[in-house]
Amino acid sequence: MAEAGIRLAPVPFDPWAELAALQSALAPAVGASAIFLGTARADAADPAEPDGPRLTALELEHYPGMTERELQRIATMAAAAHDLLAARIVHRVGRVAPGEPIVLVAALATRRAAAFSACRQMIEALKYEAPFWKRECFSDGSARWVEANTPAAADGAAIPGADPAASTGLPG
Amino acid sequence: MAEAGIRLAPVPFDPWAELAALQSALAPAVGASAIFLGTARADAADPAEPDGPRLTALELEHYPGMTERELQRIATMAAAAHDLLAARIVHRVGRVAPGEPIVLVAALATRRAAAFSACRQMIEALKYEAPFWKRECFSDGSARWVEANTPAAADGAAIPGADPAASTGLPG
Amino acid sequence: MSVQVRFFASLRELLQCTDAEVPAAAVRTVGDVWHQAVGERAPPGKLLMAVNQQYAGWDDPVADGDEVGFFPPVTGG
Amino acid sequence: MSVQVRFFASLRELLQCTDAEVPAAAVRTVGDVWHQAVGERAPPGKLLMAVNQQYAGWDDPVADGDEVGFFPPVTGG
Repeated sequence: MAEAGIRLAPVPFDPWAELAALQSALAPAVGASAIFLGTARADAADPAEPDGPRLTALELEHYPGMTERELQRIATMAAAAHDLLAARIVHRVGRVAPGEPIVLVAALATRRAAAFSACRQMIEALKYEAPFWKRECFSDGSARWVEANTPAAADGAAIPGADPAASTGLPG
Repeated sequence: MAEAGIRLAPVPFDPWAELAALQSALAPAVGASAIFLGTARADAADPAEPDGPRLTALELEHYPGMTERELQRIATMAAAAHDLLAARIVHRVGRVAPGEPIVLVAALATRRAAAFSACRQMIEALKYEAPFWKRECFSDGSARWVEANTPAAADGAAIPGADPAASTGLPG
Repeated sequence: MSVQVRFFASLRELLQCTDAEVPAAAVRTVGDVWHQAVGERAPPGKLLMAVNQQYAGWDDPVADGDEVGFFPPVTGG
Repeated sequence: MSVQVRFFASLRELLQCTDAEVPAAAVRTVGDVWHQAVGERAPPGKLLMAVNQQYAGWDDPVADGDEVGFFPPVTGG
């Protein structure tokens, strides 16, 4: 039975230490590990004004209880669907500085196809289903909520049914 | 211009130290890092006999000069095609023990679709184009050459034109 | 005998609503909970909702003791 | 005035050939190099080849000073 572990990190975490521990615990059964690391970029507030205000921090809000439950569901489903040796998701909450990790997704398997597919499936599901919200804080003191994650299709991967809004039956 | 770095490692290497250095050098421009790590498994020589002889080592032969050239070509093409901030390939040569890393492929980009596509493209190209050959050594003293890598299609990803044999014009 | 209501992120700021409690007897569906908590204000175009921390829909039933969450599209990862 | 020939991995063991040198005047193509170095033995079904460390085909031209490599399908990664 695959280990499907998730964790919310209220302070900066070291993804490489996390991965080294996971990998060494499962070697030499593991043949292929696919890993995604999302990190905070110091983007300009307005891409058209590269010398304008820049991002100084992200504030990551979540839904305590539901967020952990969704992450666990995503990791468990990916581990089962792709016969993983281990699935791991770590996600920051709170205030994140540029350059710091936001999310780590790892899929450890015997073969590469399973590892890649599971890793991609987990990050796409997380982007559209896990209740996190990013607020961007800029160097001029302004702040704004990120309105939506980049659509999966425009981002190169169509994830059918990944948008829970499509099935809520909301009028209009 | 993206950094496209490759390296042959004659002794065990630490993929996490490698990645930590690469990531911190490029933060906070990087938003998405997709990573593949291939490691040696302690497989049974014969899957039908799980208690029979097991793999004790892999011997990795390469074509000095051509191997580096092919890896560099693969990393450079992926970095250009996906507008990466950095591409990195590290591959072991020589005798590899079960649990040890064989290959590390990393693609650092601003967004996840580019990182994933580039990472997958690099490992698939490497599997079918980079001149490495694996010899498996077993606990009963026997040894055999691995005959071919798992076909990309059977492994979940069709990589058109990835098989150089298809274009050699070899008779028969 | 009540239903807990929670709002998150930009929606909480938009509504200037803190978390609320509505009488269970007054609501049958998630939609009812919205209107009890928020008033006649129509929900924003893209609204997600959960009952007991699982995604739900506007017409899903709600019972005494349930927790209903309303929030904008998620933007983690 | 010669062409260097290199064999790798299982092919080297199969042929019991070490690296070789063939006279440039005797070869025009990669196929000629094979037969000069190996004799009449037909190449195995899946054979890869390179001229000056770049993938090449059986009928590609070969010139004095070139290096020609023959090897089985690659199995790295």
